[in-house]
Amino acid sequence: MCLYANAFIFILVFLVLAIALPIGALAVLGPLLRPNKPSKAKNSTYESGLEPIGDARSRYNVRYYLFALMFVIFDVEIIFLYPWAVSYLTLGVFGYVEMMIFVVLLMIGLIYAWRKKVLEWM
Amino acid sequence: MQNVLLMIVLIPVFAALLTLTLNDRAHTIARSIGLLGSLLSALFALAAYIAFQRSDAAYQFVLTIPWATINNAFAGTPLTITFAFAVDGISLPLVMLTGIVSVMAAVRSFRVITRVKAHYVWQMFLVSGLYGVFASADLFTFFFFLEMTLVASFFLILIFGQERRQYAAFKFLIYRGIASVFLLLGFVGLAYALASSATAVSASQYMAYGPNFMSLNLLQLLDESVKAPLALGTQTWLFFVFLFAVLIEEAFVPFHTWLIDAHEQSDTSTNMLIGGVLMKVGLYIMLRFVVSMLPLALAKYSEWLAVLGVISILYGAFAAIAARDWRRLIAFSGISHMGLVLLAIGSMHALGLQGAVFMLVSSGLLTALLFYTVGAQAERTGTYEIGKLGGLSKSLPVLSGVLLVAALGTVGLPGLSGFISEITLFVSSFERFPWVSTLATLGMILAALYLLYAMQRTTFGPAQEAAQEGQGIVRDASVTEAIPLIVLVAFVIAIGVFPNILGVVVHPTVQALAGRIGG
Amino acid sequence: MVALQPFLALGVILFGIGLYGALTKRNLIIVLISIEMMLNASNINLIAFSHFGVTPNANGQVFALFNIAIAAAEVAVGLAILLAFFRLRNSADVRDVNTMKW
Amino acid sequence: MLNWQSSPLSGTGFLGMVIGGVLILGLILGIVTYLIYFERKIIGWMQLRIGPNRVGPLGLMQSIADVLKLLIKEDIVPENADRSLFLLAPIIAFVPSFMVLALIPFTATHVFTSNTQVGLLLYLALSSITILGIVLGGWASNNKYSLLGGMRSAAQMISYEIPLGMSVIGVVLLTGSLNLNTIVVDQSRHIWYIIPQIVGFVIFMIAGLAELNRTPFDLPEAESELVAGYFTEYSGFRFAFFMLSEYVYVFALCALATTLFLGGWSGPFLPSWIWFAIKTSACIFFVFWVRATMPRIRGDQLMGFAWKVLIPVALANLVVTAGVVLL
Amino acid sequence: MLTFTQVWNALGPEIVLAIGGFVAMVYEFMVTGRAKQGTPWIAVFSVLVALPLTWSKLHAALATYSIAVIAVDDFGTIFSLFILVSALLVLLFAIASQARLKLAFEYAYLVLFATVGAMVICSALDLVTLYVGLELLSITSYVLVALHRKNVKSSEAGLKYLIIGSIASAIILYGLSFLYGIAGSTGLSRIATALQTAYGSEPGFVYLSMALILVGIFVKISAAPFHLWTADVYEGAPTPITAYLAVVSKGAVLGFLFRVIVWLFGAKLGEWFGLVGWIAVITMVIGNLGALSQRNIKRMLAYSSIGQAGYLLIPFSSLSSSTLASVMWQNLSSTVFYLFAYSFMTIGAFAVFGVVADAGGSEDVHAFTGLSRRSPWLAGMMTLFLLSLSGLPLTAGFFGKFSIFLGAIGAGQIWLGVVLFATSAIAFYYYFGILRAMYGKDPEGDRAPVRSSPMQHIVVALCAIGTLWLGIFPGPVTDLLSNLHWFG
Repeated sequence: MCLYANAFIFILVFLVLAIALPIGALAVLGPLLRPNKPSKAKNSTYESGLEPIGDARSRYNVRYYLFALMFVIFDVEIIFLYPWAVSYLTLGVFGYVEMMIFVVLLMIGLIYAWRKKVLEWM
Repeated sequence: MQNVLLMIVLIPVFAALLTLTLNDRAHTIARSIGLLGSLLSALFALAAYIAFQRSDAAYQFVLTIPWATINNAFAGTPLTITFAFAVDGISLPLVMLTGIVSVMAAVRSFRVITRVKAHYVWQMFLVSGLYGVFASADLFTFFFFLEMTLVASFFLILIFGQERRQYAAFKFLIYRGIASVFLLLGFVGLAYALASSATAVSASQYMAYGPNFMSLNLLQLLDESVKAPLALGTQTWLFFVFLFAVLIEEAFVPFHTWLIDAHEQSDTSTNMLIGGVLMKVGLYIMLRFVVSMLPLALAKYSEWLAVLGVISILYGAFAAIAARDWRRLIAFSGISHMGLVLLAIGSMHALGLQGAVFMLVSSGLLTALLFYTVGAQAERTGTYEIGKLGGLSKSLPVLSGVLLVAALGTVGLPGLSGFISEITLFVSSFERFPWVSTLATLGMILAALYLLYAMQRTTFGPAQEAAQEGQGIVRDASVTEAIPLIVLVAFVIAIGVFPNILGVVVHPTVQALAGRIGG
Repeated sequence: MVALQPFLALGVILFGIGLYGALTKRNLIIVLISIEMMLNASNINLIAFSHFGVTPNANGQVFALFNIAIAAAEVAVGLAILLAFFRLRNSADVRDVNTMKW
Repeated sequence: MLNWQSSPLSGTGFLGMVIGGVLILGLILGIVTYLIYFERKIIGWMQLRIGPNRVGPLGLMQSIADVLKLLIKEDIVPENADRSLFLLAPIIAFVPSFMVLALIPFTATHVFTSNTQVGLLLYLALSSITILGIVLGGWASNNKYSLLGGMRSAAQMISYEIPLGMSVIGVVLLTGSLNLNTIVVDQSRHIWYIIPQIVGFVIFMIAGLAELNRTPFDLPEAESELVAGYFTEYSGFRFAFFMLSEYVYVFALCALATTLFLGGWSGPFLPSWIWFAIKTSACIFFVFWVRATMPRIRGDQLMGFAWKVLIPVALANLVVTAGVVLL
Repeated sequence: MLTFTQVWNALGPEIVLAIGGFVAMVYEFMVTGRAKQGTPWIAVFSVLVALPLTWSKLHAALATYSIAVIAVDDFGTIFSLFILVSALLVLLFAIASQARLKLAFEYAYLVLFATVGAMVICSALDLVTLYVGLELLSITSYVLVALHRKNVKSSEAGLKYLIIGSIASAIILYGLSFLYGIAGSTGLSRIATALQTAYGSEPGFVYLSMALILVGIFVKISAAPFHLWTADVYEGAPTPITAYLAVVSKGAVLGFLFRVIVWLFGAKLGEWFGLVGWIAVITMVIGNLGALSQRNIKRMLAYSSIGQAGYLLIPFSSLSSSTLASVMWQNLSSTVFYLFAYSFMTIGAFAVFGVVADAGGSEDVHAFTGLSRRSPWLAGMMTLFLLSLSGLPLTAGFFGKFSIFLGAIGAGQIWLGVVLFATSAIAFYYYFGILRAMYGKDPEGDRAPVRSSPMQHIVVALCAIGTLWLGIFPGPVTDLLSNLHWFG
């Protein structure tokens, strides 16, 4: 194992701790401390005190999906900016121009969505 | 004279294109253009006949138009494809036949009253294709025109046929399509085999021909096949490929059903062209490619040809006896006669080959004549059924007389074209296959039986209902109708009486050809 | 190559699961996810090869990055088409993709 | 001996890691507890109230009491909920929030820091996992408010993640590294990046607030509209974990802002961790201040702001920064 | 470090197309109303600019222009020319159909982007470039297929194409990842070198990757038994897009096949290409038999295009029996020739079909009933395309098939040639079925000429000219093809 891996093992330690804490609190400590008296009313879905109407898992506005789609594209494209930014100083003018092309394309994509009224919420 | 063949082939195409531009209702103009086109082509064919060097066995009027080159076609050898035209003693008579029958068919087509324009367009294409097939001197050209006949006949049957025309047209298309595939395979195989064997023989030949060596040009191939004959193995498989194609093309048993359906469903002029000319193409292929370039295989399997021929002869004859419809009868009779030609080719003798060519021409004329007469009768009586016809000699003396001539000619009455064909043919086949030929003669006797019986039923005997009904007025052939009949009959008689008008042309070529197969 | 094999095995397993899911699952979203798994199996391969391969180099990682971008585009398009389909047929079930004969 | 930074991993090094992790965990629990207290106090003061003052001196024990109360409350799972997802969601939300702390360089010696080359990228990657927990929680509850809250927060968080990601690229450009520690060192040599990257900083803070679902971007849990948003159905300690992750993120985001723009632990005279604490506290104060001051904005304004303002501005910032760096 | 000049030299036409695509895109969303109709013309214009640029790259020196990831060789250039010509025809076709189909104008630049992808595939020298090009083509095609958002068939077709296509892409990618593993490089030439030794040392990986890539490619060019998606996708897609899929996608993936398989797995050609021969046979047979039972012309043409894919695989499988370079060049030129012929006749057939189907409101063969009486010109053109598709002489289809046939015979694969023409004979049946409808029957009901626009006639005429030109004067094209230095 090299030094390189150490940093990630440290993060793994955090992962284990982060899982251990909720498990400890919820699964081990919790049952000892908490009462557990379920009842019909208590377990019913909260709907401002009324009887729940219908199933909650209905269709929701298509806008959510559109934003999700936009996110998928833009988020991944941004990832490409990171390696570029890191090695920017060695790339020089070529890198600048290439990335400008990239950014312009991103902007075109954004304006496209804008003009096509994807960004209008509600 | 060099362009004469090109003219012959192109004139009908121009006529067709001209017709295409016409108004749908310009029936008379369409008819005139059709007739003129056919006539002009036929006249050029006549000119070719006159200008033909009688004593020369070689190809004449050679015209080569380079078309395309496929570099690296076979392992680095370029392949040249040309449009090449030429005729020799075998193909010239068939070109003449096409000319005669096409003009008569054009006249006959005057009777078509619906979709006249389309009829003439397709008919002209068919005629051009037929000319092209016989006049071509290049395998590609040949194949091209063969496909042209295929498409044109398909449409003629499809549009102008009887009730079951769609079925018949598609059957025609598929059968002949498959035949074309094998033909193409045979062609390419032939070109390839001749090229590769030649390189094996000597490099100098290869050098002499240069880049044009690998060619589909018939003249070069013939030349090559003489200089460097193919090995028997190669010849054998090529032979069978060709044979299979020919069996389908020529509707030999057991591939005959498409022809029967096609004839039964087509209209008269189409029948004349298909039965009279198109059905000769298969045997022409046999003469043209198999006899000349695959002699070893032919010698080895000539018995097969004889047997296949006799099967077709007898099957055709018996089926014709059973036929109740004139068109079926003529179709089966045609198959029977074509079997005779196969037998003659199998005899591997100059006389037999000459008989074969004669038979092709004679049978073409007679079949066209029969279809014409029968069609004309049916037009008046409304039926082709032999059983429903009768006593026509009184109401239709001219037609009945011509029918009689046609039947007698087919049977082989001396003085008519059938006789001279059959006699030459049988002479040589008896020499080689006595037993088989005896069976074949039985077929001819049967032919006399069914043809004369059917003719007698139709022409003489009591007048039947159908004949009486006949839309009330039964008129004999009008002048325009009679002209083709007279012309055809004249040719039948001319060949019967003066066989030399054909013989001088055919003889040298056939001699040369027979020289190759050791006849 | 000792360290390579586990990664390749992981790749094979992922690919297999993905292919199985893509071909058998009925929910179209799950099908899309399965396809993503197949793509990611390739990415695992590429990255494993780029680190443990015959000549370790960054090419594989670059390739994987490109794949990620492509996969994102594919999934975006896929979801968009699925959405259009869902709005017309009110279903995201493979069995409802049946207007035309299969 | 417990130092694992500069030598290959050994048993004791690993022990050091674990000790470090546990220390941070304890620390962060304490910090969060008092963050809540801090917030309530600050807002109270700003709104001329007193804030918590009953439990313990100055109400200092108030948050601890709240935590204990949550710990002994019944853990209710609604009947129609997707049980396993419902139970899992808070954990999914919490785990990344804690993991990102491993990346923050608290001190100059960064014993408690994973000094990795891709720290910034990892931070962004890990923090976006939390969205999953929130959406799953909202969906699994099978409650209309929860679902709507979950969807809203997902839409909001993914929208603002893009400007967030873009705003820090300016910093990366200036440093040429994704290593958070290098970024801090670079700042200590030159200048705090808040000066050249003031636009980036503003975008970062705005997008960060939105990522945290905090006022003025707290639509997903808008009490007046959606009861409690995605954790309407949660109770007891599961609810506590959602709260916990939210406050851990407040801390983590402020720590990141400090690291990226305010020079991190660097500073004269005082020990580095004190500088870090001061700067982070200032940031956190700013966050609470905003909450006390701003009204909640409308949903369409919220999304439009991210896509139509922040992203173009962030891109422009990027272009300008790159151009300047090139010169 | 690359210079801009190098990039321009290697990718000039692609860059032009991409810029054209983005200009069209910006134009499309910036203007409103009737002005939107200018969008496809921008696309047409950029293709027209790219065509001479590509043409000028023919016979270019490989070393001068190529960059690490893109080869400027005649193989790529000629395929690019094919792709550009087809894309141009499809664009014109789409413009002509616009009024009736109500296609979203997005198609204009999507077609351009797909075209860029297709061109990149054919000249890629690096796995990354190759895969990016492939996916650019595929993903835009998914969108194009589903362009009719309100139409269930279109959406379904898009979905189907997306799923099948993505699975195929994923399989190809998985295969490519092993290639990278074997060679430690993504450059095709490096991989080719590495593979020569890898056959001995790592046969498992080599064969695995080859099998995966082949399967993926077969799916993409809809070779049987991977063809099941084709008819549905083609039916559902808007007609111009169907033509695009049938021609450009197929052609580009064929380029992929040649470039990758022949380059990389050349050493094992003999062992494997017999299999491809079988695939070709199955494809020809299934495609043509499948077409027999179709009443919907679009589906029929889809099956026919499966059959055509089989024909196009023949030259590829003929490579097995000979290692002679000349055989390979011959097979390549016959493929390219056939592709050009295929492009003209297929797009032409789809164009006439589009006119007739739109006017009649039906995609059934009945829509063609009595066409020769209603619109003789359209009927004549359709006849020409169908005759060409069935491979009758003096049309492009014959010469294309004939040269493929020659290639097969020349390589000693006579049986492939026989199957080629035997299945063509089967094909007669369904092609002539349309002819029967057009000529053999009187129109049902409406006897007025089919409504059509001048633009539609121009597209049809262009395709007809191409078909006839290649059929009657194949000489110049075959000369051009035979003088190419395929791989530099």
